Amino acid sequence: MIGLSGLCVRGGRFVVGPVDLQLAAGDYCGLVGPSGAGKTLLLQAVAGVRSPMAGQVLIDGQDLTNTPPEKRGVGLVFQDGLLFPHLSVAGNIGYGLRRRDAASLDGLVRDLGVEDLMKRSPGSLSGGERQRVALARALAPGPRVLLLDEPLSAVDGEAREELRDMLQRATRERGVTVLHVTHDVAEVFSLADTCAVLVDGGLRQVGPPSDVLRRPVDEDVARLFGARNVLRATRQPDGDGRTVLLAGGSPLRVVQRVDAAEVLLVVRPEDVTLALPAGVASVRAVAGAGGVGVADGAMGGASEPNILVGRVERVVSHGGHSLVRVMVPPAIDVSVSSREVASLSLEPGTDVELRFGAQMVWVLPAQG
Amino acid sequence: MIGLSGLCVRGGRFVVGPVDLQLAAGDYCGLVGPSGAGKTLLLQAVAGVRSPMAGQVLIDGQDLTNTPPEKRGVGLVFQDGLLFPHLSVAGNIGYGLRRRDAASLDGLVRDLGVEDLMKRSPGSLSGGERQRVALARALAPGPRVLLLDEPLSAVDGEAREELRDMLQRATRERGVTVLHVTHDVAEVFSLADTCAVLVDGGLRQVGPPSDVLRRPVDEDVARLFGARNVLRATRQPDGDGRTVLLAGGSPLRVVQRVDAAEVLLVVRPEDVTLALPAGVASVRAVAGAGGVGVADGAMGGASEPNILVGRVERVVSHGGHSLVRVMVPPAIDVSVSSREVASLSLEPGTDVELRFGAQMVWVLPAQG
Amino acid sequence: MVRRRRLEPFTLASAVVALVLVAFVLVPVVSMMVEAGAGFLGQALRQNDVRRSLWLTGSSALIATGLVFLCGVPLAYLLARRHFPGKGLVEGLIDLPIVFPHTAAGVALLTVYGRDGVLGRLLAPLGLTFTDSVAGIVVAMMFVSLPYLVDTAREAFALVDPRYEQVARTLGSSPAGAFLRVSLPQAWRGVLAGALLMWGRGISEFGAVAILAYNPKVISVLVFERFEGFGLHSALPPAVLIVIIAFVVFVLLRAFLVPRRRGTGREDDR
Amino acid sequence: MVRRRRLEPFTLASAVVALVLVAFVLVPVVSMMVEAGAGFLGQALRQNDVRRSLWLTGSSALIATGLVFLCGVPLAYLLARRHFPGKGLVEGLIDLPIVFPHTAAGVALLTVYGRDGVLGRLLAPLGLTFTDSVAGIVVAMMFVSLPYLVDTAREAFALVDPRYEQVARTLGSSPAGAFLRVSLPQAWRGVLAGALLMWGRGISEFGAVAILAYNPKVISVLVFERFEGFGLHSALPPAVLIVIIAFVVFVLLRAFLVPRRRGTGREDDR
Repeated sequence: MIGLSGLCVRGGRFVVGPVDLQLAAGDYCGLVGPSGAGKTLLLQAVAGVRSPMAGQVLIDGQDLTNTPPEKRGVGLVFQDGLLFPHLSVAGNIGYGLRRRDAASLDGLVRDLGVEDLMKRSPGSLSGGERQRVALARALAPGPRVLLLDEPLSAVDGEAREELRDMLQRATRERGVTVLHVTHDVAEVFSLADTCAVLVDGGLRQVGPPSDVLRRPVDEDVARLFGARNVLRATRQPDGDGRTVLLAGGSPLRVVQRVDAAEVLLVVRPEDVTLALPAGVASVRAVAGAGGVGVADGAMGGASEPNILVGRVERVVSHGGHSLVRVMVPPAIDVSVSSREVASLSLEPGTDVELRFGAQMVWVLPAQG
Repeated sequence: MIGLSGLCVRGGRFVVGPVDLQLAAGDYCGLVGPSGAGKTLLLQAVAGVRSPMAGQVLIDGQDLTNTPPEKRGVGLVFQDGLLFPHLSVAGNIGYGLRRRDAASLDGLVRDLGVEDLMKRSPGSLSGGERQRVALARALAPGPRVLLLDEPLSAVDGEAREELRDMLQRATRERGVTVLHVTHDVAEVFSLADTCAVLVDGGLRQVGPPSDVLRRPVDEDVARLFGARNVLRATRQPDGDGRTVLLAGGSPLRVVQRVDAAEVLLVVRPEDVTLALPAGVASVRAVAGAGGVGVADGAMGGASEPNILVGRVERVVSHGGHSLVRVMVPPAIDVSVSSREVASLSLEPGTDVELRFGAQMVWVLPAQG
Repeated sequence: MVRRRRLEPFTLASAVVALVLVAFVLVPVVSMMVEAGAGFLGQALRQNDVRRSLWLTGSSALIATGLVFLCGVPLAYLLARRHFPGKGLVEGLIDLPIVFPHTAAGVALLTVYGRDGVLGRLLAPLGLTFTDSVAGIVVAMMFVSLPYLVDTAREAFALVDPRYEQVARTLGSSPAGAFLRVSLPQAWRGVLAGALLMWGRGISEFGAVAILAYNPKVISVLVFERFEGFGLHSALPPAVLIVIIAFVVFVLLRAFLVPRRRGTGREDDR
Repeated sequence: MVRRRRLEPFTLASAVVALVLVAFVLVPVVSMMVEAGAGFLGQALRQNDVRRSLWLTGSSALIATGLVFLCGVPLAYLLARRHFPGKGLVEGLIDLPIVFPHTAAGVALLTVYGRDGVLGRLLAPLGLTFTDSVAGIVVAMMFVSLPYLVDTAREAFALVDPRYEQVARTLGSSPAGAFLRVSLPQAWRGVLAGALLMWGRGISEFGAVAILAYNPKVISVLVFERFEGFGLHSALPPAVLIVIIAFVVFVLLRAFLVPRRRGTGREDDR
């Protein structure tokens, strides 16, 4: 269990916080934010290697704000492993143990697949191996809390997936509470129960990753999570409060009731279906996330489809899928499979129709 | 026009090549490969700042192998911009010009949106601004060839897309031949006409990006381009040569004729449709690339659908889409939208059906 | 580890022993100044032999620095950029004078530049003698202090990313052009600091100069001779004077070098 | 810029002027050895005053190094890790002896440790006098060569990523434990190199020692006195001897430092 209350941390001229965060025992929290958001400062304050300016750090209910790191029962793993270069792998893993409890270490060593590395020197290991040893070292003394600073960033491809799976298994089995700092939103989804979003030193949102994805609290969080379309709109003067007008004048139905005169609409590019207008076969937008059609069916008619007409401004391929920018106005990015781009001959100038259910539009208050 | 013939370059103990590559004038070539493949060494040899061990470098038909870099007419841009810190932005852009041809510079400066930066010092610029100035500096003397070493890697988010668009426009308008080194396959798709794949110092494949995506020459290239499923299979003894048997015994139809006893099958996770077996609504796999259903229709029945039955082994969310590993056997990864994972209640143990057309299977010779 | 509220015992203990060392350096410096008093400085400058010696020392060190600068900057650049066989040997040889005992350096120079030395005999007909002459002072200063210029300049060049030169080359610069327009402007502070350090070491040289060219007397020799002949209080004025000059050099040096250090230091991670 | 086939004119010109400097250092060293000849070394070691002086010089420098090591290593660690008010001043003070003219250093030390100095008077009743005594030699050596130990050790500690200590702390180490088990083992080579460099500078010291404690004669003083009294050929044996010792120290030093340099050097990009 980790509890942060009113925690403020300073690094140079930059200040993070005040941060309030409660994590249940065994929770896996992904602390995500752009680089420079202050994630590492926060992690260092929890580890006790950096003193906070204000606020408290509680672990399992004890106030440890002024406790030195060696008495906090926390494990710490950095991006680059930072294995002690003058010790063997076994020496590294055993560093935190007063007397080698061989039995307990055996299980850990097996779980992280480092049995065969024990006599090697850190310099001879691959990136993935280094991180697994660093993880074993941090878990060996049986910490209550594990603090990870971009633990997967230095590893690529399949070694990364393997490391991620081992990390997940080893931490879940031991019931350790994890705070995992990353700038990569996809990592949060594959690992975390709880997602905490830090932007410019402020904790913006905390919740299950899928909640943050669907219901971001502000434009920064929405963009960080890949919602490319954040559109200005005004409330339709005499409506039921569920119709808004886009900048270009097109009306849109939304699910949330709109009271303010001005709002922001968040529409994810993969939630929009793109079709050639009238009579030409419609195709469903794919890639990135969410297929709308089926979800509509599953929600039993709750959706009122919005239809917008526009012209393709540009098509950018990203491999299997492409991002198509359609000028309605405003410009709306739609994710379409590259195969469909070819079969529909989409290119700048093509007239298209965009469809998306009212429940695909998330309404945010307009920012000052 | 760039021509490399039998080019070998050494960096320490590592040797790249021999590399043969022909690029037409105005071609935009993405040189892609994992880190450590030797991409930068090759680029340095073309720039003339590193002497090759063997082979030739031709630009516009002239053999420039022993020509110093200042007489090659090439521009060079690195990941971190490397603006000369003791010169202003204007000083940087004008560095390569003998007499300032203000008129020609004006167009370039406008195209790259650096008009308002001219008097600033490099230290005060953002990452995206720095790269735009570096690009302007490289293009100012009117090079025939532009060499880019990970030019987008140091820039994130929207600044990156803006930079990419400016890069594309500025190079196309000037008809300059571009060699763009990157480890990011998505960059190649959004920018390049031609893709060259370098792995372990060897040039494995050259062709349009979509060709490499669909028809990789070997397992390394397939995996680099995100085809997660590379499956061993054997030819069905008495067939028409278009049916193979997976390791688990399941037969699969393929389009290419198989003559060898053993082959590798490449199946992209986004090309597989996942459904609950018998009677339960089938959903189409989405995300990443290619929607199969519509493409099938478009191909007019050319596809013979393969159906495999298996059990979900694990589900890893990446945000909007999830990777579902299904044990047939062998294990096959399928990309499914996270919403459908929820609506189908996919979890380890769920029995599912996988469908994909024969044309979605790419056959490779089995490697020794 | 930053801004812990209470001082840990380990840090406290380290700080205490560290302070002993700081005091060990500080006390003699302060004591010397106090002993000399404010009036001494003006008095020192009014003594003819001190003024003459000061001028001689400063200008000899300047000539030595200038001569080494001409050869040392290209050498520093080569060492920072190129790999060639025997490079380690050259680096070692250039650094050798740092550990070379200075009286032994004087003896070694004497075997070459003395009346019976190879160069001494060769250059004597041209009117260039090195024993008891300004030329000897310059040669002795050059020998003992050249590593400081070369090493500092080499480090300054090594800090300039070689890819800057690669970019400059593709923009039309020759190797010499890239050096003059790109590398030297970036390494300038370090090169200047090296020259200043060398000059500072040169003006304070004693052992090698005393053996090769005891006369005319540089300031260190003057301090020694006055101390031997007339005692501490006679030696104090020139000693304090040269310390003040060395101190000014030192402050300038740190002003040059500290910003560079800061630039390469690790920023606080966020 | 690696392995160009033809040497560019700029590189060629640089290499030529650089060679001039290399020769300037090499020639006196070789000339001195040739002049002395092989037999000289044995002869030097058979002279009683040379043997005694050699032992005195080596052991005094060792004591000086040991004393500075005790205080200097914690100081170096603090300077590498902590920020505190006045840090720049402390760094400046520690580096001051590098540019402090050595005869002036002798004079400054005399004002403190001489018969009329504060500490000289204070410690005389305890039988500890600094003029013309081993204690004086040690103090003079400490003063002029302590920056070499502290600076080298500080750089070695600065190269150890502080996050290693953060990890060690979370694994249960106290600040002292993290220092002893993690930082010191990684910085060890650099600290040892600093001690060796200080010892090497100590044995070759002349100016400060000659003023504070001319007797008993360390090897540099012996060289000077023999040269003044009996000329070049009498000074050569002890001079060659001390140069050879300095050279061995120097080779050891480079063996310690070069691997570290290589480790921090930039790898060839691919």
